Amino acid sequence: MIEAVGLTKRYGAKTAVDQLSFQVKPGHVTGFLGPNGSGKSTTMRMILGLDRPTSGHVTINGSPFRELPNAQRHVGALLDAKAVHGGRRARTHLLSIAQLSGIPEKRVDEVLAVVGLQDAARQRTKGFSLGMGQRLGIATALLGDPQVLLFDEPVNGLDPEGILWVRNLMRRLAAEGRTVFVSSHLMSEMALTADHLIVIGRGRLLADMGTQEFIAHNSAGFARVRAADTDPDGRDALGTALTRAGGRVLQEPDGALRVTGLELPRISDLAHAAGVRLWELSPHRASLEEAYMRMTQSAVEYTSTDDPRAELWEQDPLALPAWEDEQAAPEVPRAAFFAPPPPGAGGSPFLMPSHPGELASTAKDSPEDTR
Amino acid sequence: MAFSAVLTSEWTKIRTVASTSWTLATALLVTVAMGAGLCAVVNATFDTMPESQQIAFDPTQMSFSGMLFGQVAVLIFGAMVVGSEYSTGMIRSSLAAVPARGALLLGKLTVATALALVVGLATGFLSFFLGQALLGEHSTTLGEENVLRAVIGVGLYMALLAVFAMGVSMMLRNTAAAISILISFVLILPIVLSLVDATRKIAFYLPNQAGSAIMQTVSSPAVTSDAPYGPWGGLGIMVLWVAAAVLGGYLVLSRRDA
Amino acid sequence: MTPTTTTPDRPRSYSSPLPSPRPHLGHALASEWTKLISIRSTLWTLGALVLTVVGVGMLFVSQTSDRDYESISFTTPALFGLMVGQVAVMVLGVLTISSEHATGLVRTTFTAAPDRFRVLTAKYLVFSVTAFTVTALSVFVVGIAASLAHGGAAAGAHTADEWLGAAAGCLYVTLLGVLALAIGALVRHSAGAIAVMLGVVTLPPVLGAMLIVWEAVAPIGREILQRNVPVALSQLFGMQEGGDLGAAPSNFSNVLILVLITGATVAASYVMVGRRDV
Amino acid sequence: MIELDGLTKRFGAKTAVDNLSFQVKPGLVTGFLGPNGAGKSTTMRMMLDLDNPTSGAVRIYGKRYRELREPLKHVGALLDAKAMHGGRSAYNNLLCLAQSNGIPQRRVAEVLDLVGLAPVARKKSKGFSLGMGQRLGIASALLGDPQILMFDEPVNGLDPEGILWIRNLMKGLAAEGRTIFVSSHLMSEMALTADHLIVIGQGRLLADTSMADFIHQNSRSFVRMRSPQLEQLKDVLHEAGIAPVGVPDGGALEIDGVGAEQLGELAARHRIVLHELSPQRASLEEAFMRMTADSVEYHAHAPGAPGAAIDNPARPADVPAWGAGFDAADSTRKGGR
Repeated sequence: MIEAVGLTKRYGAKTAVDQLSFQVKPGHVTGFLGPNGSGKSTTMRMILGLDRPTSGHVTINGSPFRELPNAQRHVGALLDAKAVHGGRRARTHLLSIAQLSGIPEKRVDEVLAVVGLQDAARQRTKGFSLGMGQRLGIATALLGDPQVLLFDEPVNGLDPEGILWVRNLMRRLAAEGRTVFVSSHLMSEMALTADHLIVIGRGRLLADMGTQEFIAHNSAGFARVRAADTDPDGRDALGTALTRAGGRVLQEPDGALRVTGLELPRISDLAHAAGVRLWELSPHRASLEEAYMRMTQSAVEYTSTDDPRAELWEQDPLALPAWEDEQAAPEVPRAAFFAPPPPGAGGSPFLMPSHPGELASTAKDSPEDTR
Repeated sequence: MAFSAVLTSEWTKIRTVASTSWTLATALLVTVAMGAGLCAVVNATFDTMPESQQIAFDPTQMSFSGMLFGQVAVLIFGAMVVGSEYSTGMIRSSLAAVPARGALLLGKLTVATALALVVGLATGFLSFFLGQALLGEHSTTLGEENVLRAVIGVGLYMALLAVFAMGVSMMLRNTAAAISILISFVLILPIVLSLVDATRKIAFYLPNQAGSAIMQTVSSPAVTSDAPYGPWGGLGIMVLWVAAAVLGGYLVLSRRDA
Repeated sequence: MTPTTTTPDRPRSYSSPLPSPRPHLGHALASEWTKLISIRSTLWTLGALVLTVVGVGMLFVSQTSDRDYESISFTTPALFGLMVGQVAVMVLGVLTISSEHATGLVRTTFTAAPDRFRVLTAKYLVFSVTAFTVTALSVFVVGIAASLAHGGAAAGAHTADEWLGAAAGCLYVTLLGVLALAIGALVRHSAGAIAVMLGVVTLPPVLGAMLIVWEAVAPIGREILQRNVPVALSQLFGMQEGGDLGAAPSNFSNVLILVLITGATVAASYVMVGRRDV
Repeated sequence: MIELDGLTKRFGAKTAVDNLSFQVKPGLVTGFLGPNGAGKSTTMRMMLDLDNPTSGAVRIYGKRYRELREPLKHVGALLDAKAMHGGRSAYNNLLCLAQSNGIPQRRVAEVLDLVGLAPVARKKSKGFSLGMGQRLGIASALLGDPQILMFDEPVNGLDPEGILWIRNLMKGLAAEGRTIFVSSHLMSEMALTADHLIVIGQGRLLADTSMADFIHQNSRSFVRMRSPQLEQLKDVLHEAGIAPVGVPDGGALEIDGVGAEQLGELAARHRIVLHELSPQRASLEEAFMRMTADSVEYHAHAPGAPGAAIDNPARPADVPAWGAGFDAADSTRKGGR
């Protein structure tokens, strides 16, 4: 159990973490989300007693981290996979950390096997890839077989096999009754791993709720419907029927319709009533990524001049207001990718031809869809 | 790729890190201040010195005696210029931008050497004029024989020392190791070697021992009888050392995986 | 991994079968020892120390005759190598802590052991015992070689005091290393801390020579000239220097001064390490 | 265009890259996949001539990297986000790279603006978080506005906003006719970004195919059906000789080997109301894991082996909602080539 009360950290005039209060309960994987620079790492460092809060406090199982009798046996943490002396071998690195808290040496070999590094145990960590470093970091966190685990971006650099393993590992650790607190930027991963989410932005708490609840609150799912291709009027008829029934209909590039605001059985019934045969009727859950983006919209610190959110908001060009057969109207064409365009160079700075088409001339044949 | 572009780039690199200014400023200030201090000491105690020392007294070299410590800062400067590329990983970006190893090395050496030479010359002239002013009646002037050579020699010496440090760091690819080895090599090894007769001759051929001959102006038997070379010969020996270090650095840079 | 165990009062809490001793200094000592012996820079620096002390010392022994030892002690040959070797001890001292900061390992360490003083104390202890042992061993190898090779009648009388002096000399070098470690803990940057330590060793003689000029500060200059590192070390190894500066200070006072300086810096390092964000 | 010809790298007895030959073509985002330790990073480092190959060669438009004049104008690479001098400001770090290749100074501010680092351009890069470091690395790759861009794990440490941005950036750059070569471990990202895949395992080439072919060949796809008239549906399917392969939860059927179109027609003909008729495509992740199962180097020993999860039939439903959109985009693009 981790409990933060009014946690605040200021660096000079900048407030990195602002009056943060939350609880992380045992038996769950709790995800910790927020844009870059929102104070996640600082919060984790304060939980671990590495940074001193300007005000407020955070306790682990009731006592501040630095007062835990045997910290490593209570709390394991992965903060920075590369925080290893490169000249040391993996096993001796773990051994030196284990000895610090009187953890038996055989536990070192145990955790090396758990993370799959037993063959690399005698290598110097300088030659480790990011993924191997990450595994070593996870091994360090598991050394004390602790009740509370903190992971900062645990899947960074791991291959799919490793990602899957971390996902299962975290779920199992939580199922054993441990408190698992994970920060990650990979929403698809978080959606699969975390039961509960704590979201912060600009150092403030934005949400503290279950993952499903979070998605439901912050976004809407949709249905993908495709009429039979053999029935040329089917799509228009279906679109009209769905729109009349109060659904919001957008067209996807392959001709299918994206419907929001109507349940699947209802769509089925409407299609049936309109005499349209369906070749596809699939539900799409909204993704955590989308939900997260909507929530943290105003709290992003480093924004490109080329706003990626355009993809999320500019779905309307897909709509077919008059049911004209306008093939998947392409989004606003991106003439020069680099915004702002350099002055006096015709939109392209150096080597690039002024228009993409000049290079990939054949690409003009098909409506290029930058989505 | 135009070599001038590499030079511009290296100049930006060198002027935008803090270590450059503090190492070179330390080199200048320490050398000038200590030289001035010792000149003042000597001026006050000249009459009490033994006659042999009075005869062999070299007012020019005396004003450069702060170089003993200033050179440490020059070594650290050279080691940091190269070592920080490795410790930060910048070397990979640099090599991706300038894949020709020779050009990169040459660019870096040219810029850093030129900078060290300029600072060295400034150090030489400042130390000289300040030192001579404090030496009072025992002072000399630029017009005297060999004096201008010695003052310019300070610049050459500092520049060569910086190149030497860069070559060694390029071979070791580690700042801390390079600094420790360079300082032991330059400051402590000569002292140790000259303690024993058998090794005293070896000490003459160490880079800084040989190179510092350029800063002497008085060639009385009392001073130079030991050294088997003149000022330019000494500098030549130092140049050989420097060339060896740079060659070693180039080989490491071009052969080893970055 | 272990299966779930449930306790009645905390229904969903995990407890581990591993022993959970209250960690003490002994654990930290074992940890620091593992850290020290598992990196190559330890081998390099200590190897350089042994090589210079024994190598230069043996060279000196081979170049001297029995009569030379009338005025110096048998341990004096080790001094010349140690003048270089002390740099290696200081570098190792700095690296012991600064490499943790450079790599970020310090965060892992302090996460595993939030009682930072325990870790720091272990670092000081492990480093100083190692440095002293290696220094003393190489010094005594040279000393014994000298006494065996030149122990004839012409060498005059030698007492056990010179061996004690050499031991004190090794302690002196070790203290310099501890000072380097403390400065490393304060500065947290390898190159910076090494530069500071080299300044501490090499600057005072020159500073003293400058201060001695002015009447007002001449006594201070004289003190510094007599008490700086190279002079103190020479004295401990049986090389009496100076004379025109007046009576040399005792070995005891030389060591005491370094003990005080090192102690103050070490104390500062405890305060800073305890207080700082890492 | 990047060509690898028999590229081999040995470290002592260990062969990291083994006789690798392939081409990376312009106009596409080419994904570079492989398990940890497969030799991806080594290959990319050899492409930039940072490591010397034991044998074989890499040619960039027919030239070795070292022979390129002003290489940043031809090849931009993000290998290691932290490959910058921490004591230098972000702006100056880029400036010295730009100057070495004769790139005008205003371009530095431009790319910093593009990656969103303009507010911290004058700050020392030492204090940057992983995500900011990554953005700085991407800025350095874009500096020369090069024809070829190489990214090693570009989304590492980026927040979702940044991930979305780099995804669009890479597609946009490829659409302009550039050669984009990206390695990543995040299959969900790759599925959304890459058109073509090169897969290696233990240093050897395992696959060099288009994304759609790769998924098609290395995974199963099926159609899920849900209906209030489940029993009737089962009978109809049975009559048509179609056997459902799996029934994961109460109301759904999974059918392998028959298209959704046919099933839709079948249901319509028999007047069966469907509440779901969704073609499920296996994810790239699944396809990748099947292909590389033998060449994974660091196997974790933990209960619940990954294989078990791969075969879990519920998994394909976890494909992000935009997966379908990708398939469509991919086929359009291929058609245009």
